[in-house]
Amino acid sequence: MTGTVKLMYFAWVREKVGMSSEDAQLPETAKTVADVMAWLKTRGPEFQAAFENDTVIRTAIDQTHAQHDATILNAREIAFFPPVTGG
Amino acid sequence: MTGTVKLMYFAWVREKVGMSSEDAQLPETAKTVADVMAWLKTRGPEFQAAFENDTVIRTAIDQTHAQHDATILNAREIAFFPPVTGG
Amino acid sequence: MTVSVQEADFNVGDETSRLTDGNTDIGAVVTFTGLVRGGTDTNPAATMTLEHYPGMTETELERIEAEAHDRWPLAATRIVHRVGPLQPGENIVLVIAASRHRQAAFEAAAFLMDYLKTKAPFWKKETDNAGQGAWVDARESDNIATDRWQNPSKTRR
Amino acid sequence: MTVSVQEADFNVGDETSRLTDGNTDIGAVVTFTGLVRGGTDTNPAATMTLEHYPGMTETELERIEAEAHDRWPLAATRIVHRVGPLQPGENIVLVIAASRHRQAAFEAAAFLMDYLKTKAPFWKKETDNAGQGAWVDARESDNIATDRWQNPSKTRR
Repeated sequence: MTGTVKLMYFAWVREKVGMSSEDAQLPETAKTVADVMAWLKTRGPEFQAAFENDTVIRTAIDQTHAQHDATILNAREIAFFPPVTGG
Repeated sequence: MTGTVKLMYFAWVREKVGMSSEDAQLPETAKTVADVMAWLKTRGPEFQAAFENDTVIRTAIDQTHAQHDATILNAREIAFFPPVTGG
Repeated sequence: MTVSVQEADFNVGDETSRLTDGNTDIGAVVTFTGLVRGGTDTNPAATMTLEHYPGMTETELERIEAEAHDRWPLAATRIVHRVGPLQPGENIVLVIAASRHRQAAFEAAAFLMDYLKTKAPFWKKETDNAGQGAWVDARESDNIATDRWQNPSKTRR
Repeated sequence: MTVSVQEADFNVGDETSRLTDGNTDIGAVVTFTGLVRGGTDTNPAATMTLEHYPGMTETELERIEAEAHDRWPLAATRIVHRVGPLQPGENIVLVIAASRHRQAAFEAAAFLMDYLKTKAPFWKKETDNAGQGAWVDARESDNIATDRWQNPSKTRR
């Protein structure tokens, strides 16, 4: 099962992609969070819409904030969401 | 009854002078708070002890903070106390 | 347990007592309560819905709390954040910082809120009376507020 | 009545609710509670007795409160200060500042405490277990804390 990772979507990213999470088989060429977002955009119009302006999207790897250039090596869970607005 | 003013003492000033308040007939030469303290010191050893180091003593005229050089003209109530320590 | 993410309301008095009862080393307690504001006449907010990232939220709040304890001499802290639908006037978030002296308590409470606002994975959606929903935008002022804690010489004791 | 000088205890939850209930313009409430700390092993403080200047105290607290409202956009404030004998762990003072946004609430609560500490006519006397009493000295750090609000360009909105 190597290569399978859980993808999580929150807030308007979740609404646009139409799901809150999925188990995905990432392409072997995807080494960073940015690579994953580039691949997600190819998966259909809803993903293209969600990740169109991908610089605003925040990401976390295994429940820790991560930059877009962070490596996804050994990642089990990658999350995509808008800037947080709690408090 | 002109010339009669209520003097109030708080905290260790009160303890040293041995009373919390009194109605006093101030000398006509007393024009400022400092003049009143100088006069109080002449009224006995307990007053001398209380006002010995009079620069640390804070004062209020008619329940408003006042400097030592403030005029006591028309004052009805003059209070003497250590720096405040509430809160 | 000093971090809670819950649908239920909280009471600032009860939460404060729980931190301070029996601890006579505490001289200062600062609490911050965030509430849902009503909208304007032209843009009434009927409901605020709080979404979060279960698991990461708690981890992130505990990390923020630990950082506050590293920076200030705190006797106790507490963070409660509500999730789910909330009406105007309802509590959203509670932060408490307790210390011997007031400066540490004030600074730590402000720090906790600034970091929570920019790091903890919560998202607010406003739904107006017509049922129209809109995700609340992040505020640049919150990032600026958080950045002020980055200069260690100014903030570390 | 937003200023109270009383022997009775207060409850921060009840006092907060009284300020915020029914006011959906409030988005942020900051409370400060000051408590009697226990002494050290070598210098245990058995009782703290609070003396004040009835009449002037209330006037001064109301003046401080009015100044906070001049400086920040506040929806509500509250000051409660206890007098008489108090044991370690007991509440001494409560300050609440409520506003639309958190920065005003935090700053106003800190301002109210700094001014109260240096302007309001209260005096603390500590009595140890042997019955020995000592008036608490004023702290220079409190004057410094108050002075920081003197620069209008930094503090006024």
